[in-house]
Amino acid sequence: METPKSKPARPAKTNRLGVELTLYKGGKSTLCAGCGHNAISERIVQAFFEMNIDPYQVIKLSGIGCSSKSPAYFLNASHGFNSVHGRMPSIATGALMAQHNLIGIGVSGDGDTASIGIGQFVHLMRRNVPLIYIIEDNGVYGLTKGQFSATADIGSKLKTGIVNEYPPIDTCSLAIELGATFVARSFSGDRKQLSAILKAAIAHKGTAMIDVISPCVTFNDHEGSTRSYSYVQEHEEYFDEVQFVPYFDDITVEYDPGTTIEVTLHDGSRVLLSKMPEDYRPDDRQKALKYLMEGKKRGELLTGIFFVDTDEKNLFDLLHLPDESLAHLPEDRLRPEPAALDEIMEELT
Amino acid sequence: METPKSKPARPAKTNRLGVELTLYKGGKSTLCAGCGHNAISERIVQAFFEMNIDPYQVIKLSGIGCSSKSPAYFLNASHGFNSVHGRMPSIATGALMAQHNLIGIGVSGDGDTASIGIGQFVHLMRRNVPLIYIIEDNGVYGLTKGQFSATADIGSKLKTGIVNEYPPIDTCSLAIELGATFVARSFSGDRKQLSAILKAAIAHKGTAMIDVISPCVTFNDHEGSTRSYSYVQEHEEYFDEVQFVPYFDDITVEYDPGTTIEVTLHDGSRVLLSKMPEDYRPDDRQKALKYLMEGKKRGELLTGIFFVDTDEKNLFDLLHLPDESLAHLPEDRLRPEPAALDEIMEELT
Amino acid sequence: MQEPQASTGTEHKQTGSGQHTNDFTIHVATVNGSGSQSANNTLLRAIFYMGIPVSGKNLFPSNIQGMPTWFTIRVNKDGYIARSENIDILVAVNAETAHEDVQAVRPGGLVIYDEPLKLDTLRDDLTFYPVPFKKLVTPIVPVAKLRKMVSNIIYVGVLAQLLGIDMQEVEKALHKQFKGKLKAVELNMNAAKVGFDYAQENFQQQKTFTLERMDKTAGKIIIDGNSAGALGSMFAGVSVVTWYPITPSTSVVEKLMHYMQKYRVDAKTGKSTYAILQAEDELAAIGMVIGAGWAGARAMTATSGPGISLMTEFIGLAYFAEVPAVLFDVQRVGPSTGMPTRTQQGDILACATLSHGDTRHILLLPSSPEEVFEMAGDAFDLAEQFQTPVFVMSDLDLGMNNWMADKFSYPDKPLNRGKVLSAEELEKFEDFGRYKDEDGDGIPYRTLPGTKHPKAPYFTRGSGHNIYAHYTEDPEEYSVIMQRLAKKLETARTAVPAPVIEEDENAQIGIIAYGTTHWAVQEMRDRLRAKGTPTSYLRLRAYPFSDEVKAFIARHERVYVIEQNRDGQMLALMRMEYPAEVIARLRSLTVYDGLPVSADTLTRKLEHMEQE
Amino acid sequence: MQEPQASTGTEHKQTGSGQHTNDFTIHVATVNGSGSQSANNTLLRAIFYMGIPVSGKNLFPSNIQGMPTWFTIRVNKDGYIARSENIDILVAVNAETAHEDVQAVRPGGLVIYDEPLKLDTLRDDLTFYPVPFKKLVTPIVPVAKLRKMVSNIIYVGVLAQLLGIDMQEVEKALHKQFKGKLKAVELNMNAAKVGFDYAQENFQQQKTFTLERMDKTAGKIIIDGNSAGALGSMFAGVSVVTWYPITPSTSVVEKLMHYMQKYRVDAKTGKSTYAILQAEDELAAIGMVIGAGWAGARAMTATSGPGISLMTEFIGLAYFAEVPAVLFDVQRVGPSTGMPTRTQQGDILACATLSHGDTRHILLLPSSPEEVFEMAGDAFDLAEQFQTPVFVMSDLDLGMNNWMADKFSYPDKPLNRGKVLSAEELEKFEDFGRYKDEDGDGIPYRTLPGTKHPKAPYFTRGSGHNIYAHYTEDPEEYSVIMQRLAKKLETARTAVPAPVIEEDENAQIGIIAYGTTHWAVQEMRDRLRAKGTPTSYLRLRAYPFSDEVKAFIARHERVYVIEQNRDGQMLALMRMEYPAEVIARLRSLTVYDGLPVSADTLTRKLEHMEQE
Ligand SMILES: Cc1ncc(C[n+]2csc(CCOP(=O)(O)OP(=O)(O)O)c2C)c(N)n1
Ligand SMILES: Cc1ncc(C[n+]2csc(CCOP(=O)(O)OP(=O)(O)O)c2C)c(N)n1
Ligand code: SF4
Ligand code: SF4
Ligand SMILES: [Mg+2]
Ligand SMILES: [Mg+2]
Repeated sequence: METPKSKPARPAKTNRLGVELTLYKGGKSTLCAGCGHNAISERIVQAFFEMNIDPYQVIKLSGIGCSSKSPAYFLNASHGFNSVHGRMPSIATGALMAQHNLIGIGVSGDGDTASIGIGQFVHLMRRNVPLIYIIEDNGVYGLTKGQFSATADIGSKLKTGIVNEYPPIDTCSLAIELGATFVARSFSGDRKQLSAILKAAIAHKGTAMIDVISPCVTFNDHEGSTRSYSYVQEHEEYFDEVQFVPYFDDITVEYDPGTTIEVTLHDGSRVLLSKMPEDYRPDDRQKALKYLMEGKKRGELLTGIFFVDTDEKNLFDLLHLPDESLAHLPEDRLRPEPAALDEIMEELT
Repeated sequence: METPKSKPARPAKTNRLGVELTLYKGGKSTLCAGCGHNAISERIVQAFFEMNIDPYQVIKLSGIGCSSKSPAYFLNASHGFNSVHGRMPSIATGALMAQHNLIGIGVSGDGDTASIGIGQFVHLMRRNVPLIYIIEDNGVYGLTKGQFSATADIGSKLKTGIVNEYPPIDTCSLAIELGATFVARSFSGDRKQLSAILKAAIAHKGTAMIDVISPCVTFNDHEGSTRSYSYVQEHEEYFDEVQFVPYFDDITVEYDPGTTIEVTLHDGSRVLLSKMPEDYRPDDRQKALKYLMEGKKRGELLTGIFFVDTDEKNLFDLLHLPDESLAHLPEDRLRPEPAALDEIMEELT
Repeated sequence: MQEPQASTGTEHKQTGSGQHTNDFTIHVATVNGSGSQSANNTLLRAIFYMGIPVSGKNLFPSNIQGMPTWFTIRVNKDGYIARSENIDILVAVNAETAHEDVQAVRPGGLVIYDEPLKLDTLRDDLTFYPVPFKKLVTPIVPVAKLRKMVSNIIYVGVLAQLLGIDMQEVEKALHKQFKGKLKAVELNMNAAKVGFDYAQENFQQQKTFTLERMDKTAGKIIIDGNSAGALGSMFAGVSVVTWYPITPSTSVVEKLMHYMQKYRVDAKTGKSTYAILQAEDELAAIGMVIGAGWAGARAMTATSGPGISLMTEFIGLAYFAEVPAVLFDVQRVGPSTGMPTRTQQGDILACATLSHGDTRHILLLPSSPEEVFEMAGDAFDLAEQFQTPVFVMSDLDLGMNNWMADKFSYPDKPLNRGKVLSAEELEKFEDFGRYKDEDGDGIPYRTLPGTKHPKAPYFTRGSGHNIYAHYTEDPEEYSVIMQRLAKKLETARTAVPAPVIEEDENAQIGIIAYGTTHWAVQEMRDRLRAKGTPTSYLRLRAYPFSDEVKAFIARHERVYVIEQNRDGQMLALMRMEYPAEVIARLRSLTVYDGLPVSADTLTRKLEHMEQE
Repeated sequence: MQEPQASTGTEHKQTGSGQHTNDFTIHVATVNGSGSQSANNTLLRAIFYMGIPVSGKNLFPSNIQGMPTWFTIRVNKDGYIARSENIDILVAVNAETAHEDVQAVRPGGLVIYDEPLKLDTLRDDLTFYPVPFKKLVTPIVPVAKLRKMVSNIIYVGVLAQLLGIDMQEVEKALHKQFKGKLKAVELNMNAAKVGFDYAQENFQQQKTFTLERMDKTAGKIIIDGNSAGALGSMFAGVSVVTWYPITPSTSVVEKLMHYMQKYRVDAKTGKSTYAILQAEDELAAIGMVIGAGWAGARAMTATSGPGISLMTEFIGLAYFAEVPAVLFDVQRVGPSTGMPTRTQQGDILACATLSHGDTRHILLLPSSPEEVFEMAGDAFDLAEQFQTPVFVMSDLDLGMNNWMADKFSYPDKPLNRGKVLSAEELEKFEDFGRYKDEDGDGIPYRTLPGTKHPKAPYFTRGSGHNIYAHYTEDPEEYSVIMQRLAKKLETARTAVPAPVIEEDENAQIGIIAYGTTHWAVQEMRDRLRAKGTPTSYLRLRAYPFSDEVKAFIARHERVYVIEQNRDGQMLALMRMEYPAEVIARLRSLTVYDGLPVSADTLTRKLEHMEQE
């Protein structure tokens, strides 16, 4: 067999960094067999591996819930913080303020985000904190055994027969409305789309909000639920088709500029969007909201990337952070000189 | 002078209920002279008086802030609850669950609502709790001396020179997006419009969210602020013209059904909307959002009623509350008979 | 390699002693989410139906499916129901933990196990009973999906045969378990019979552990504390319930929903006499309770540690603005998220003093389902009487485990709605003040929204206010309110449930305990008495403490305060208020590893401390 | 009707005694938002420049503009700076409160008042000085809008003339006040002169209250505690600050923003060496601090009571997951919203035990701006050293009032970043465990995110974990962590700032106090000593208590624990841990009405308790 010239042979299971796949993996999952969350963990492992991200340079964060356990099941070589229910955004914001050179990935649940956590979610979206924010969205509280969360659709039914009557929070619409700079929805069962979106999120240096529909096989996978595998499979519609071209792949992709939009992300990677509505542009908030609402009216579950804007400043730009992380600044840059104290004391006499 | 036939003469300063205006008034305001909040209090006094609402049947609620003090300055004859910062929605929801026959009016600030209180706000909007929810919106925290709140516009400047760089939360868009059934914006300086909107809100039996731009003369009324009186006066545009016709006024109002929309509210009062965009219907969420976003892009501060839907069930419908308030149910309706306990005990043996 | 053991009940060297009739423990090791819960409850109930005192404790992981779970049934003719540390009989069907599980059985014990696990070579001082569950279940359950569920019932049959459980009682228990769904009963009864028959055919009868009918459970029920709390609240006339799910409190409200739907909906109009609302979080849940309590409804929430922490700010408001509120804190292991499926009495200090500033709250301390039921009633009465938050301090052990209990008594007092003034009553007050101490007991009068009287309306606030509910920053006016609040809590000492005292004339040692610790304490006291060390005992039932508590301590040379937390939290509350000579007698004995406390541990610890 | 009094300083019957040189109080009654603050600060500073010890306390309402405000300046040659209850000289320019204000002046006092108020007929034991402010200000301030502001400075001039303040010092003070803005200085100096001249022309010179130069303020500064905290934090190398505004803590961060902008931005790159972010609420603020602390930054927040309550859940997480965090709690009057502009020491118990489950936290207790500055440094060191939240317990009196202080000393120790392991250092550990007690002091080693070593990464959690930071529900593994956490706090006793002890050999009485109570205690002790009752004094500076505290108590027959809260919160913490014989000596003396405590009150209360 022939090896292509430009690529040197590597031992199996390491990436371009030379890091083995095992470092991207996590512990054995304790979630239910078949839980959507496990599929998402697998995609995360794959995306970070294939994007050649040093796992030691990643922090993974979560709140509380079955979903929030999942960071234990990916990226074993990354520091992680399983915080409290609904408040992961603040932990993530703080941790990244301290070490803004790290890549942050936060995993939340729909209860963790849309019920108890909606306040921190709203303000995270406004600040454009560079963070991949994943909602593992099953419409229920898995860990407390299946009550409705605030993303449950009107009319969706619990096993107990209780029917939801309150309007669901559409986390994508909300994120777009609030100023998020990367907003997408996917499905835990859609390997290809989810991988592409995750990679694009890794390449984006701002808040990347991904709502991943992730069925709860134990409490919300029955007839009458709008989050069951079968319901989702029947109702999912691609809003657009997402193709990801990493910055390190020197390939030219052929596409029709009339029907495909190319967005260059912060690290030089590109995302190609096609098959979306004609007049749509990925940085048009109003249109994105319109299509989301219309899709919902038609009973469709739209997935894909709805919004990307790579021009907005992120939180760390606004804070004028230095090149090094704040956590690593040496004492002489943290503590002003004695002369400074003298000057201040003089002012106060 | 002649008295009209149908109306018996009444002593001045009482309304149709025979209640004196003084019972609708509040204590002496301790807010700054010229504060927008005071003007809103005056409109509230007027609206409840003119709508002939028994003040003993009203509860007034608030969080914490200059704005949240204002219930002390209207409706002296109503019970009131000045709660904690950002959490008035839950207090209001609970109080009205206990006594759903009362009329609830909640006053909040933009900090109280959009910063610390955004979580409870979001969920209040979803539940359609019959409550008039007023945001006295000045873009700053008045009571803590003028820091930005989350409704401050990008580019708006504090006296200290600090410029806001985070996207503002548009409470009206958010409320519409989340399922609120009555959404409006007004200006503390606009007596006529604010009065009409307040009366319509009183007539509406669901969450009536009114964002009232209410300049803070002490901390946010300067050059460079987008919440100063002069800025608001220059940028305010009527989204629609609001005319209110109370149910007890047996008058016929002439209007052109081509350009005016009539909405009949729960108590039989009507609100007439005119001069709005042609294709607009007051119960079309998507359009309302679109116009709000477009207005914002044009730099306009749109005011008026953006959304009304009188068909949605409110929280108390969904809870199947009885005619009497829960707080007043007698013991024999609260405590099941001994036979019930016997039956349950039998099941457990 | 040993020969595969014939399925005869391989008896090894017996080191355990003699016969155990109606006095042993069965330990079932399975995985959660596998349906073993119904098998275990059926087993428990069948023994209960034989008139034998029995208790069950479930040790489960904070996860939904597939992780190790243990259920321990304690059969005890003397009625001891605390956790026992002995494992006499093991049912081992979880491969993952089976080896460790076998090690924990006491010498002479029995092991029923899933045949493929081949556990019988592990120890030679136990009797092993291999059961080929899979083989047995397949023929009787055609639907493959159901097999896992039903297969657990087989061990119930095996145990019935081995221990002497009447299969009629098993059937009765299945009827109860499956609420009369005949198909399910039949299917499961079949499985039980298969187990029974298999054991009869293949195992030698053993005589060490046997069950014999008694009459000690007549008129009793089996119930968990959370259900008892739900029932107590319903019969206390609760009308507004707002909550946010959290283990182990969730079932308080879920049971309440169940019962209220049945007993609190007007048959004619279809209208409810209550509102139950799942809030977006605990801050909202307690906010709604306070709003509803202020407006005159009996309102409650149920939560656990993290929820309590989130309610901190609002509880301070309710204390200072004097609004009734009832909270069930079903305690789990802290701090922080801690161990959500383990038990502890770790929120005592937090709840008694919750919020910044000078605050102090009423706690009720139930030990049994009967008491949760009663104290739910007390809680609503006290909350309205004292216009303040009242905490019912349950715990996971009490709340989620199955307890044998006396049938609950129908409340013998009318609801006490406290000092609420109607428009007519207001007339009688010359100088009414919402926050005035009219009666010298520190408890003011209140009015509800909607009261049509010029004196009725007031503006409730968490900021400084005077006796007329007006805003104040006046040092004197503020102090008057604070002093009255302190006095109100003093008054509460005489109104809260009194401690239960069992005094032994000869005792030098006093014991103070509360909540679920009670059951192990009772057992320990009997053991100590048998060994010649009599003890007196005071079981606390509320905070603030009534005068009897101090008097009890003063009567004993040394008093052990036994509780399930690290820092001796109840002891800390006593230390805060008692004179030095009383404190001098107090000693702290704590167990806080998350397991329900056992008499073994307590006795050992106390004896050790006695020797120090 | 009386004749309008000629403006000569109407002297009435003198009942006050003798002459008061450099020893009296000036009480200025105005409305807030009227600019009186600059006048009062100018006055304070001018006296300070004369070398005379002086202190100022602002009593302001929780409102922005138009409500009564009082500013009290105490001049005291002996350096007493606690609030004095006497009012010797009143400046009455607020019509609303003027009559009451006059009643509060002590006999023989002086009253400078706004002429139209006609106060001089109210009492005949005071000397009245009517000043026609409006008339005087109009000619010198052409812009009507500015007049209100400037008119206040006139009373500074009047007082300067009456009391003997050097006008050059007034000018110097104005320069400081207006930060060298010459126009403002000129305008105000003019106004001061007008007042001075008016007094000179119209009033008789009085001799009762006079100022004479001293040299007691050389090398001293005037500063509020919040500014001191900001400076302390900056020099402690804080790099992440997140907060939510709340009175009286707001200025901690606002001052920090001011100083950091100046001293922590790289002149070359324009980049900051810090991040300050206004969070959406206190839950987010503390969450960000914890995230940043975990990731290795020195992170802090500043808040007050309601914010503390909201942080409860997160503080439990930081305790259990062992994450450094620094919190400034600038205490105001609780419970709930309480009195936001009044002072108290009411959060001690809440902060020491904040959150559900068994938790315990380190508190630092500064008494002075110098100490806030130092303790800010200690707080960051201790937080990182002990990997836990540390609370700096300031209060409104300390935080927002102007205090005379020694110049702050530049820190003499390098930052102590605690046990943080680099990749290289990790190599040396055979069996590294994030939560393992390697050194026997209860303090584990930690690694920061981004550390490139296979042993470095761990998954931090608030749920049960073992020494390797793995999830656990194991009773034993859980207990090991809990016991180590308790041990860690024991270790902290020896590392926190030691108490300051002033022992009097002849004293039978011991006194324990902390924070701002200190200043009134000092004054009281001098008075008691003068009356023949010597006392010993221990000033607490931290919780947990070091051993000296117990020893001090044991040395004294009775020990008064003096604090500004209702429930004796610090005493409660002592009672929780001390043996009975130590507790027997403790007595609680509390003052909690929201005013800074005075020596008058303390002395009266203590003498009263001594007689009981
Ligand atoms: C403050 C607090 N309240 C409640 C809980 C209990 N709780 C744990 S997980 C959870 C909901 C989880 O739902 P979701 O975020 O949708 O995650 P899922 O389990 O469905 O993946 C709740 C209510 C908690 N841990 N903390
Ligand atoms: C929990 C809590 N955090 C902070 C505060 C301090 N605080 C009081 S009012 C306020 C902001 C008020 O702003 P807004 O709601 O806009 O009202 P405004 O004063 O502008 O009318 C803040 C932060 C508080 N009272 N409680
Ligand atoms: S309960 Fe639902 S969400 Fe939780 S692990 Fe199981 S399937 Fe997943
Ligand atoms: S500070 Fe602003 S918001 Fe507050 S009372 Fe004054 S003008 Fe109104
Ligand atoms: Mg979920
Ligand atoms: Mg505001």
